[in-house]
Amino acid sequence: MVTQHIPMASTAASEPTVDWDALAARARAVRRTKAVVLYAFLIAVSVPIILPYFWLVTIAFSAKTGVAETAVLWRSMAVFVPAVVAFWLTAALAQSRRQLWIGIAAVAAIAVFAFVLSVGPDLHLGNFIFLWEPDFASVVRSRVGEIKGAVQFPNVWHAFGNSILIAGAQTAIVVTVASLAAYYLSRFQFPGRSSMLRSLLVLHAFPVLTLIVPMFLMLYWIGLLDTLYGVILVLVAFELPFAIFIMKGFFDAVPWDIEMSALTDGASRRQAFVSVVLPQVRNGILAIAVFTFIRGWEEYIFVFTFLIRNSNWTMSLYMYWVRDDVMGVDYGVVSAVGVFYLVPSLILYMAAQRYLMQMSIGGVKG
Amino acid sequence: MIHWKIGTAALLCAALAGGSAAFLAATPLFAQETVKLELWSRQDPSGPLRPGNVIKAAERLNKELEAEGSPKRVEVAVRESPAKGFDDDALQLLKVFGIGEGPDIFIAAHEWICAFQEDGFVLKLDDYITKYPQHFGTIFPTLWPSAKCPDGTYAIPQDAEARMFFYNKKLLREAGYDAAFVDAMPERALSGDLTMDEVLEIAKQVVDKTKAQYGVLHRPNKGPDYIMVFQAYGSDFVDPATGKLLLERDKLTAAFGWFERGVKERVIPANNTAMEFDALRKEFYTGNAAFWMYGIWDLGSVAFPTYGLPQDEKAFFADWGWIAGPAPQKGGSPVTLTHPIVYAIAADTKEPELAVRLLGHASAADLNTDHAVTTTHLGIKPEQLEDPRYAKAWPLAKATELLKITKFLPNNSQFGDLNGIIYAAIQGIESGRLTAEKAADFVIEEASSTLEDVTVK
Amino acid sequence: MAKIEFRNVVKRFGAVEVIPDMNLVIEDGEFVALLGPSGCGKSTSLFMLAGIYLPSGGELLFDGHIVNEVEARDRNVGIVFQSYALYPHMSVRDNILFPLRFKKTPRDEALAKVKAAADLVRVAELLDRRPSELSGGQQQRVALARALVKEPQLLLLDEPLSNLDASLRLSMRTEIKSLHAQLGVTTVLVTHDQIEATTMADRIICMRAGRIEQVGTPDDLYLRPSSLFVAGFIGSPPINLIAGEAEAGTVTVDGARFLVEGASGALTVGLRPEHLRIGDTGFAGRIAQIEPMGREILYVVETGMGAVRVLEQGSSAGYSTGEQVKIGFLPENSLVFETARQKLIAGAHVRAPA
Amino acid sequence: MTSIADELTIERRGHSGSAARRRTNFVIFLGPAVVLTVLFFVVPVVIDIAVSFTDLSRSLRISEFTTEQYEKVFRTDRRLSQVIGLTFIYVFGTLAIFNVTFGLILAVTTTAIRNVSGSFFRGVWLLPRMSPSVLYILLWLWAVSPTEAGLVNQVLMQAFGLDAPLDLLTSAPIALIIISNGFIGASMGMIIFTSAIRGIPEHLFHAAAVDGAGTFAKIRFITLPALRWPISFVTIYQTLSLLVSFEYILLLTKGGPFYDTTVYALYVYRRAFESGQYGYGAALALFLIVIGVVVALIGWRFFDMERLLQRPRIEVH
Repeated sequence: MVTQHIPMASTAASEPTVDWDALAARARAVRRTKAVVLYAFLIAVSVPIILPYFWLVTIAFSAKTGVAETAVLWRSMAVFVPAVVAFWLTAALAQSRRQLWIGIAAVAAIAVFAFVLSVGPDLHLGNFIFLWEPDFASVVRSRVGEIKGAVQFPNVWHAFGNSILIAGAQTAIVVTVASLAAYYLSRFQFPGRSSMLRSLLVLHAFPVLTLIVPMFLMLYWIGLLDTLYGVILVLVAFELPFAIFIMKGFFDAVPWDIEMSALTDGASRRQAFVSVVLPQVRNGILAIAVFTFIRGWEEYIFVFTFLIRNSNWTMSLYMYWVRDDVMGVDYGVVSAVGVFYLVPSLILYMAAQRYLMQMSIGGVKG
Repeated sequence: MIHWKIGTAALLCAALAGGSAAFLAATPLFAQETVKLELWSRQDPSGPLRPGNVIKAAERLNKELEAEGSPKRVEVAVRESPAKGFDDDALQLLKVFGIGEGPDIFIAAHEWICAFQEDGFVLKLDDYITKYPQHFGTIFPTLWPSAKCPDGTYAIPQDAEARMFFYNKKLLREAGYDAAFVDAMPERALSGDLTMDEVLEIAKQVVDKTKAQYGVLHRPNKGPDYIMVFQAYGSDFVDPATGKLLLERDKLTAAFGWFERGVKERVIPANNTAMEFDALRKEFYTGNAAFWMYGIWDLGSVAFPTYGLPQDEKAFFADWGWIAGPAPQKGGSPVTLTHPIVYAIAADTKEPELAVRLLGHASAADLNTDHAVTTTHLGIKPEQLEDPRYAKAWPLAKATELLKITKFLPNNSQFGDLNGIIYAAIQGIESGRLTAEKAADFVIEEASSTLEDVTVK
Repeated sequence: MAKIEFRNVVKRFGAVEVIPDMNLVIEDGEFVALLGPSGCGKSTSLFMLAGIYLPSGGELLFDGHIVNEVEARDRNVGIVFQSYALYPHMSVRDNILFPLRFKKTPRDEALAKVKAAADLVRVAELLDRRPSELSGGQQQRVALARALVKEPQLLLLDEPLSNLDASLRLSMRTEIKSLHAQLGVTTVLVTHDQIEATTMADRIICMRAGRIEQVGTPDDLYLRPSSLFVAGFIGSPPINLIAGEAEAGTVTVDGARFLVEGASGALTVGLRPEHLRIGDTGFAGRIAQIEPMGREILYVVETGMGAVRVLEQGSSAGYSTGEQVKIGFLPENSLVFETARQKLIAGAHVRAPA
Repeated sequence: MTSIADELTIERRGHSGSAARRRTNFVIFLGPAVVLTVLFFVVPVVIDIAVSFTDLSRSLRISEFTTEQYEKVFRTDRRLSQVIGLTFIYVFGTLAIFNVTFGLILAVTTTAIRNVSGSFFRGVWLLPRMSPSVLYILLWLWAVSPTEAGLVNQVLMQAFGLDAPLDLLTSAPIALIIISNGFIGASMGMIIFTSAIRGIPEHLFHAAAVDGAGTFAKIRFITLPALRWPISFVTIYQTLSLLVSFEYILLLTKGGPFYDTTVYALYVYRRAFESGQYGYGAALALFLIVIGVVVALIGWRFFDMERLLQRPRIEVH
């Protein structure tokens, strides 16, 4: 059947003998070097990120008024770094689940002990005074403290509630509206579909932050200036293009068969969307929900511009205000507020991290 | 005293007249009417009693109204703005007034008042001030210019302070200056004998001969203090004849030259404007800098509580002190700057009379003293000087000496913008991006292209 | 070409041991098939040969040298994946050329080799196309050409035919076999399809749960399956397995009885459908179902010991559903397994009662 | 014979029914997004255009309609050329170093190691994006504080024996804004590239390994071609983001020292908000919008974004 001349069979015999041991040694070396280089690189680039956060937490729990104690940072790092390395080694060397847990428990116990021993006496919760003492500035700064109620910080919980409200409402609206629009863009043929998608990108080119004055005027005309609703709606509009883009990618990836079978089973496309397609894009919804929430949680410039009264203060304004320097910065309290401000983001982020990694700009492969 | 009685009698008469008029008009006598007055205040820990005193004043005014038999009662609602500084706050408030959502009363930095006046947002007060001498009659006459626009008075000074060069006597002595020289510096500055360049020279000695790292430090953001230097070198920024902004290239260059020399001599750090406010203070109060150009309130709010400087007058002056802004050359005039915050009333408030009376009570000597002694600001009335609390706060009494030579920022509606340009130029000089000449050019160029009616000489 | 040897090879993924202990020798130039159900470790073994997975223990030898840690690219193996794994953004030519890139073959020579390889698998006219423009069969050929162009000492085929339709599968089977005959390269085929294995390979390694159940020629596996598993896996339609208890030379299964030679205790009797004959003798049953299969007919016969499959030659059915019949077989065609160990009892036979 | 006519009417009725459904679907699915976007996104742009032809002052008063603002933009504003140059450096610097390149490096390296460790490092790099901007920049300010207490200086002075503290805010402000934005920008690329790399069939890597490709050849011949589309997307999308956003710069350097870190968008903000020249700010903003839209459309064409639209395989509505 196949009668061509085949070069490979003939040349194969003349191949030089292979030094397999040398190859194996080289492979071993390459593999090791690669692992070392990779980990070294990743550790090196990650330290600059971890360190400031660690510093923040350290200061929040240790600093005395006005003076950041750097020694505490380095001493706790001296415990923290070996502990992390030990955890890593335990995880890598453990042969069984039981060994792993025992190892981790042992390392944790030693680390806690060392931590208490080295920095324990320096730790205190005093910087978190703002949580239970709304007039904390008066307490912290004794001179002003002679007249209570003089400093007008809004209650942190009030700001906290406002931020939760803004971020939460914004997330709910963005997720709903973006899912609807993205589904339609992904799955329906309609005139102007292409230009609609293009305008999403064009919208992203609008410098929202420089349009604050027109937005200010518009919010005033529709009566939403100095209300949380105004800020929420502006933020929603701002986040929508990105959320639609991402959600469209997720919808693109849903197999058509699923939807087709729903249609043949008697569902309308709207019903198919709700009952069959939406559950398929759960990860996408989680991802944009997290990003949108964080966006609302951190918003600073809009709330600063559109919320005129401090009954509408958010955590970002609170944070920015606390670190204001007119009366002297108290690093301890600022850090404590920072930690308090960071915690909700972190919790959300830890819970959703694996979904965030599945974000793709779908549509085409290759 | 007699004065006071006549006032009271007049008030009583007026109240009676008002009361009977109301009665005659057949309005139910005891139906109270609550007048809600909105007060716009920047959320500001450096002066929490500025709005606080207005709230307290409402109680007094209401008692007074009750005594008069007036059915009206005042209620103050504070609108606190989250703006970062007085400039941001003023711009925000202008917008809010622009859309007709303005408050009845507001607190502002004095140099902004004419911006409100130009757009007709603020009430002219001259008549009221004469009408209520019991409230406003004793306010230091020197403070009133800060509340004036070309055609009249539009605000009521709320406080005053003094800006100066603090200095570390210990460091100066370490650098080889004898105690007598060091202690005489305030006197010499006031008499015009100490010059701006001598300050740089002393600072240089300190940097060279002691462990201290810095010579002169100043605030790291836009603000009034460094304008002192420009005033020392003769820039007043406003043409007294026309009230328009005035930029004089030579005088600007001379002032910028001082900064340039300071940086060149490594006395002013090149990164002064990049440092955190608190870091700067820390450098000075922990003995790492010779001079700190700032205001008197820093003692009460930071130096004593945070860095533990001696609160006893004698102990303080043993190692620390301050001088007025020195003269540009020997025999010239020294300067100091005060930057009053003012109360003002919206032009469209429904109850201007009540608003004025409210502010009158808020300006009462005892309330103002509360503000003064808790935040180390200077009072506005001579009565306050007799208050034992005020007397106890020796930095205030001491700083009041400087008021004799004090200057203000010009009350020009565009000065806030100009100040921003000047600050940028200082940053440009210190970070080595501009020379003194270039900085002057920059200020003139920027100001002429973005501001209106700028006279350049 | 190469002789391949697994010596006590172990492969673990985390805590899961996929291959506990593998020992196998593949002779130079041989064509062997790794056969087993999915998840039995056959692809894992193949990937270890390719250098994609590293053995967790034991030794893997090429021509007597340990290659455990040698990188894939140094092993000179060609591999065809189940999905073909053609590089989607490259033309067919570039796909085939790809391995030569790293051999630093001069351009002209490389192109000549690509041409030859393409001719060999008859895709020469497709060289400028993209993989997405090819049919499944064409892709398969391109993948084969890519594997062969580097003149590998070992050719690995991972379920290469499973994505083709039935007729294409048949012709590719022949072609791959003849390619092997032509090139003489040691070839390892991984498949779960026993027909593929028996038709193509010289030897079959039947695997189950990471262990080698039996190694042998297709005949060995068919005629002398060493275990119940192999017996059940090889042969289509599958073997009839009847469990019973042997006592005094007689196996009793539910109602029916067999005479047994050379074994006792709990036994499982294996009877291949094609070895059973419907006739006058043997055990009784009733035809429950008839499945014509072209040249043969499969009868499912309901008997006292359950349903028994019988494969009869001929294209038309000689019996009809519901008919009472007797089923007979030659004793030497019967297989007897020890139920407990599931192993073949060599030399044991059963005989249907007369 | 009548049946044909019947069928026709049925079909027609069916069509009009489906047209109504089509309209309703359009309103239900796209309506909210369109309304919100137009109201809070497009309307402000229209207002901005209107404002740019006025002398809207800081008290939001308009006294005249004028083209003076545009004259200022093109004639008298000497800062502008410097600002545009800086914007160029900032956008392309951040994009080239962090958002694309470093994002790619992170995605490739973290997918090359064990998954647990990989997600740990990815988690670390997501941290800046997850932190509120005010806090993130506060950490930066503390870190680069020019005194010995600044974290960078602590490390450099104690671990590397530096003599005097560095002042990065003054000496390397542009690098600083690029890095601080890049730390955040890299994570977006990292996420998208990671998920794209995971989408590459594993067999391709195996095939390449057997074919003789080393690590870098695998990246070049397998990973990068598969990432062409995500890279295009990240490039164009992040170019636009960087072009129009300035929040971090505002919080970190306020555009200083001097005008050294005032990128175009921040320049607009400084003009409009530090000096209340809203009319001029609007004209400058409009100019930026035009640039952004042009970049967006070029990117659309250049990267063939049209491919994002597959033809729907279900035709009914």
